[in-house]
Amino acid sequence: MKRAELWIGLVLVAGVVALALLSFVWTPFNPTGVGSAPRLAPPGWPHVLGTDHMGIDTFSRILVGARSALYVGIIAVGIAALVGVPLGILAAWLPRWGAEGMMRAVDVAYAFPALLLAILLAGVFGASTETAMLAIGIATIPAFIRVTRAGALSVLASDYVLAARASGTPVPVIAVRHVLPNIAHLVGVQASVSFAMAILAEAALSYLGLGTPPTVPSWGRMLGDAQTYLFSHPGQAVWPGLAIAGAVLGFNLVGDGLRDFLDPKLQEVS
Amino acid sequence: MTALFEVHGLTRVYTTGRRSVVALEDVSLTVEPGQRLGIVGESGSGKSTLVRLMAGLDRPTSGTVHFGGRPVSGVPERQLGFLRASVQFVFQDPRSSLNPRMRVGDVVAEPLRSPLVRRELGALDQRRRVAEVLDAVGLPADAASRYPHEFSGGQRQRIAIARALAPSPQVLIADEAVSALDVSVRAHVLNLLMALVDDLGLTLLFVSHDLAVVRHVCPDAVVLQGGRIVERGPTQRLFTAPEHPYTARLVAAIPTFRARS
Amino acid sequence: MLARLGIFALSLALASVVIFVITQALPGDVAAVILGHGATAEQLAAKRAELGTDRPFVVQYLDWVFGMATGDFGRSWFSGLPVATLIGPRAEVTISLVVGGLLLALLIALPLGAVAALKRRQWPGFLTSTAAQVGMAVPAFWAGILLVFVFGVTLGWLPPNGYVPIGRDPVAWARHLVLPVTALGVVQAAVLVRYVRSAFLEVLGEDHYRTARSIGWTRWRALARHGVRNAALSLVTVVGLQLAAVIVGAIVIERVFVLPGLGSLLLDMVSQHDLAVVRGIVMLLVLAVLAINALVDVSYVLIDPRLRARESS
Amino acid sequence: MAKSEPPIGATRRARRTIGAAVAAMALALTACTGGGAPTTTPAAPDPGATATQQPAETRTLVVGATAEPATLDPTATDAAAGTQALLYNVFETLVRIDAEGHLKPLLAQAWDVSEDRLTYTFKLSPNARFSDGTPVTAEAVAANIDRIQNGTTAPKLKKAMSVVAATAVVDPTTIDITLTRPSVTWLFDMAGAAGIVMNPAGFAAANSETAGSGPLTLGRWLPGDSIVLEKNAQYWGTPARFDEVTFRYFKDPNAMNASMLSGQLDIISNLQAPETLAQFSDTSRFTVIEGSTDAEVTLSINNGATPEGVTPGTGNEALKDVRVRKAITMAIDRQALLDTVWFGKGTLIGSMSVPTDVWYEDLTGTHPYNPEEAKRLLAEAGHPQLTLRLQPAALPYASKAAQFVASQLGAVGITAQVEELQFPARWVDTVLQKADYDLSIVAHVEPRDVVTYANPAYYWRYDNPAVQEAVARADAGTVAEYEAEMRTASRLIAEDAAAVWLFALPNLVVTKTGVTGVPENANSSLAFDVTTIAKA
Amino acid sequence: MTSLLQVRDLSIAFGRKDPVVRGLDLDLAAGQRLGIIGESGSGKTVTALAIMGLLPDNARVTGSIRLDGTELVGLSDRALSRVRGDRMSMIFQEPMTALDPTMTAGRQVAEAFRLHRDRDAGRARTAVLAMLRAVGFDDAERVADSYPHQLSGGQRQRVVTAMALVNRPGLVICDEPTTALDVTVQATVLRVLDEVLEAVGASCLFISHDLAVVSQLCSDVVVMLNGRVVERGTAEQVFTDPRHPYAAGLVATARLDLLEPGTRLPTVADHVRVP
Repeated sequence: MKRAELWIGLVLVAGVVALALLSFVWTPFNPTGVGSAPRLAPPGWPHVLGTDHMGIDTFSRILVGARSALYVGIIAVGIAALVGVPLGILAAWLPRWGAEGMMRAVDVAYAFPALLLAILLAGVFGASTETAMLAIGIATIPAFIRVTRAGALSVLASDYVLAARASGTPVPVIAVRHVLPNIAHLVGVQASVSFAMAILAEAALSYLGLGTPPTVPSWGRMLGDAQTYLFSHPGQAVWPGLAIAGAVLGFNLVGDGLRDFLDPKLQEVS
Repeated sequence: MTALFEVHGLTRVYTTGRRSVVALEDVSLTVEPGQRLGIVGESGSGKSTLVRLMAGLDRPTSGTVHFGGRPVSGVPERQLGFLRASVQFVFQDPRSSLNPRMRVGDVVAEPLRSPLVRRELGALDQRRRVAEVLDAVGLPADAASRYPHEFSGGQRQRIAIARALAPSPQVLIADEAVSALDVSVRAHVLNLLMALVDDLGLTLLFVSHDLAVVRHVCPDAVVLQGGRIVERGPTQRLFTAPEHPYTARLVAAIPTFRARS
Repeated sequence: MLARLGIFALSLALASVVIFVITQALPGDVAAVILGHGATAEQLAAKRAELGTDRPFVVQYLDWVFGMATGDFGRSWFSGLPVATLIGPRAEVTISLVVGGLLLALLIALPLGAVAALKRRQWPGFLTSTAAQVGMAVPAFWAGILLVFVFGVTLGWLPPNGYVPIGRDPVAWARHLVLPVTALGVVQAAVLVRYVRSAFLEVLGEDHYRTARSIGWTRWRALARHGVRNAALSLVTVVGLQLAAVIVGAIVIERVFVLPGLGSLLLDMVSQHDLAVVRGIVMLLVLAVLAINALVDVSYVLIDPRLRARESS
Repeated sequence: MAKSEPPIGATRRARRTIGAAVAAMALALTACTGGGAPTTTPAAPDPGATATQQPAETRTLVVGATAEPATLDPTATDAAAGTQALLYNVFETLVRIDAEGHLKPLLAQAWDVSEDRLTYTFKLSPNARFSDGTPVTAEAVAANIDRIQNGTTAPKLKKAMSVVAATAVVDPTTIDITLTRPSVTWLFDMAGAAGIVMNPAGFAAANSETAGSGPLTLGRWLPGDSIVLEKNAQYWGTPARFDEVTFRYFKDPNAMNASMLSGQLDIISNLQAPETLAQFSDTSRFTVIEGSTDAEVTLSINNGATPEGVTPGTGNEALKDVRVRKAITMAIDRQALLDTVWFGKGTLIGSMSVPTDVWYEDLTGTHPYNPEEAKRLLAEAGHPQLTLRLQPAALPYASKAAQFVASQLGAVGITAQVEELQFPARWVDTVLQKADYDLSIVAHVEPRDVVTYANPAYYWRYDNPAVQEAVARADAGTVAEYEAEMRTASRLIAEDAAAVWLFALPNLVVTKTGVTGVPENANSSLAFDVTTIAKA
Repeated sequence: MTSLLQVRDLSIAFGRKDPVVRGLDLDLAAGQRLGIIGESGSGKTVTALAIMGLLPDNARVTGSIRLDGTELVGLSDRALSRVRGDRMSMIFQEPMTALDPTMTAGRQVAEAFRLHRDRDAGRARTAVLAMLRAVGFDDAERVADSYPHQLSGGQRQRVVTAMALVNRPGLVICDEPTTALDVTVQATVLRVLDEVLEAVGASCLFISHDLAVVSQLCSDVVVMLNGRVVERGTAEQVFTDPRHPYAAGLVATARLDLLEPGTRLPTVADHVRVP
């Protein structure tokens, strides 16, 4: 059952990546072109998934939307990982009082979920994709600090680290040669789950009008716009909704699959 | 000639919050070059703390450790090169003593790559040295390119020994090195250890809770209880005529073979 | 105990500084925004004096913090109303939504999580895990809108939005909260199921669970008698962490169901640039999260006797 | 909604933060909400019940709206939201504007103008009373005028009242107001927020309590959510038809539609999503009214003038060239834009005036849609390729229009970088105050706002002496001269392409069947006057 | 003699992997104590768990296990749970985690008693205190009211023993009960186990890798290798004259006391061509 989760997840994620790459090269119609096409058209030919309220081809926008979904995810998770992982290792290495102080800060940070931060930042720098990603990234740092510190603590307690210290291997080398490779899978799991959270957060932000500007096709924005026509043209909300759900499901399944796959303790439980 | 290790009044106290635990209390001992000394005690007796302090991996609360006449405790890591090159460890749990994500060749070569050790040993062909020590512990040369999880518990312990031998140390500290192994495998590893110590003239500190094994491996031994040395002397005498009541109880507790009806 | 109080106060102070700095950094002169176009210099100066935004940064911060300590969250820059009276009536809305959502989530997640853990290899376990995965993938506001569309408008069983205070008409209060609490609760349940499952899996792996089964308890009874309390420890932690997410989830749900809670007020105030109110709301939300997490730690001691020993010694 | 994700498999973590003392504080906070929590849905009939059936005792009216006021004092800020609910319902003015845009008596029974059109004499109706019973006297009117001129009121109202030289109380029911120069617009302004006669006793708490003389008084205000007005029992005029009138504010147009469809609302004052009109096609339950408003949706151009005393704007230099502005106008197919952005509802306009203005002239023909000509003009002006910042207000019509404009400008070689600005705060700060923009899109709801083109300090930074003279002559002249000069001004700015006037927002009103008397056009006083509304 | 426990042709495999136990036969008479010796991976623990019915649900068990005439293989979890703790019970290897940390020791022992014998709390308390005294606690009340983290490893193992024996089961299975304990503590726990088993008259399956410990408690012994029994007989016979080479190797390496210190240790390989 575990393998199935991982495979379905990988297929979905691969799908999203494929859509994104394809969008660089080709889209059936101009994704931002307000054309002469009929508005709010149902799926058919040539508009495979129909058109939106501006007469723009939905399928093209979904393609380009995949690109911005990955863009949001990569930058947000990137920020969180690049800041969170080193801090996590530091927290594991610090003596008791040092780690205590840092973990208190992490607790406070947890009280600032991504959306709250995004609302504040949108007020400061104006609503844009960048503020959304910055907010989501910063809000995800505590999760990476926690995961990394837990993993690093168990590695630092191992005999092979003691052996390394016994032969005088310097601390930074221990961190790179021993700690990082052995917590990589934990960080990988956290990254894929945070990726899913980032996509969801961007959708929520766009709904609140704090996410991406109108000209940049994003699934969250499409869902927000479609929501106005939910009663008159419910079909509009189906495609962006499915795209978001699919991508988020994909990344979560990969995260779960990786965790179960790599966590021996979970396997032989009676 | 001067003793290899000189330990005077070594004390180590661990404090968490308001409560503190005395792990080691006023321990003094000397270790001569080439000596095979058993350090016996039950869990919580302080034996592991003692050897870690002697190897400069932990700071004592009070007391001093000297190695080859040079001070170890309280000396900054940068200046411990002499100790790092000549004192090596073999630990208890084969599953945790090797980095699962490093090839065996790199694991064994790690001490050679440490800057402190390299300054002491000077240039040497690491690849050749790794092959040498792997052969010395009875493992095929191609083991270097494989990963630890491809080996059995006994083989992994051999790799740990190979790592310890790589910088050709003077002292080998075996901290419960065979306690986690099956009986059949334990014999092989002990034989290997004893043979290497003889051939290379190493000084051996053999830490164990199993008095029977210590009796077989080490001519002399010290008995630790609650962080203090309660008795020391030739292991054989400790068995036949223990002076301290705790040692007597320890010897008596070893299950002996007796046929039941 | 004293150490904990100190740490909590420290966390709170840290949070207040962060909030003040962020809201203070908002560009644009508030007086200009309020008075609008063509305000003369001295009119702007008079407005700034009235709002106190011309005072140095630290003085404003201290004035705000000490004010809060005495329950005075300052005054709204636009309407002049004290922030406390603005926030007061709305707290009931957000609390009803958050508590309702969290309770519903736990009500769904605990049994499903247990099933997902115990029947891990059979179809019920697989089904629950997949349902949880899908539940998490659906954006909460989309779920909310669908609920409004189906139950609010098409079937007309429940009011599509709006709020009636519990004091005024408990039945109407309940009817207005059914859809929003469901939207918030179901999505949170999907997240919690995965934690309940891994908490119970951890317990199933414990030796004392096996001991319980060896003295004659069936799988379910052993889990109930010995599993739940031990799992509670990690679950309580998760509830503490998840609370912040539920509060934020409430902000979106308040927008979809037009509930006059702290979330929708926060959104309005940010777009109106009324920082005094924004600061007050965010501080309150952060205070609630820190307080609940502190309660979580206290409950640790109640559940796990080992900690009780360390606390008292 | 971001579900912030704690670590996978949260292991047991012994954390040390205090609990008991804090728990008390958290509970105390919830205790203080004991006070009456907000009611957004008045005791309206159960939505299930049919819309027309009316509970006997309280006769209520529920109006759905979108822009809610930040303060209860309509004179405090520029925002038009304040007047929508309160003007004519709670606060009254000497004279009022009716649905057709004509001035009608209110607090003043009659008024006449001196020969030199400098002095106006108002006869107050003797039985006019404030809501607390005290009579509306000439002194009160004078006090209000003084407050507008010198109190902390919105600069726009101060400017409108700056033309008043002096006020003279002849007797308790008669007041003479002399102007520094004749001004037609002044009397129209007196019918709006500037002319509000507030009970002087209520000046201090104007922000949070209302002290007016209208048929309704303030019941409950839940900022950001709803305003409930109650019947003023001793109203001096014909009493209000309703015991309770509620204005409910919706950020999300979809939610407003849902409330209307489920019977919670009687009226949607301004439908923000014309495409959803189809949902109210069931004439047995709803009636749809399509009128017009004064709101001109403009693609504002930063013309780059830098009058002293105002922070200089950062408009692109190219925009100073009229050929570039003409090219921009010709690049946009305004009919297609209206059809796409606002579902074809609303009226095309060629200048800053709407059909209901008395001086209106159809100028939609100036610089018609002609992309080739636009490209030629751009090349001639030396800007074949041009990059401009387009910063619309983050409102439904503006962001959709921006998307459309950006794509059509792209066709003629102008790259538009779109960044939405949260409305009102960031748009006011960036565009209105600092003119830190090239192009922007927003609707201008104030009536007769062609005069803004005569003020170089206004955010379009447009300095055209000919327009300034025409507007000045209009204000000083007779009503006939006023109309002629305003028409000239409109024509001048159209030819000079000072901006691109996209369309005038329609007044889309949806009412429950049986609700009558809702004015078709949102009149220029920006008030949603409930006194004319009846409910069967 | 009718045997209390009869295991015939028992095979156990997990998922699609090859079987861990193959065609195992065992007999245990009432009151008899049988030692099962084997190294890690020999299948000794899996066999014990199979008898108790505590294997994970992806285990495939074939063959027959009859306890006092009742066939256990194929029995439902509900039916098996009535037998467990009443007619057979088990003591595990790791005392530090065997007890529920959130419940007092006394209450956990009482649970076993009240589940199968008598629900009354008063009588349960008396039985528990009696049992705790029987396993060597002279301060039974204090131990009953303390939480597991307040007891040492040896004390916890004796509490688990009390729990296993309070209902006087016919069969007690011990899976390396003293391996995790210090030598001195191991001696006392073994002595207590011996006395209590004698008093209750229960038969015992004692699993260990330590031949000396098995010789202390068991009259008969089997040696397991790769899921099969390779040697069977009285303790006396197997420890002095083992027939199977693997068994001989094991005995040789275990008898350190017969060796000259410092000499090469005999290894299993000496007796066995590598299997």
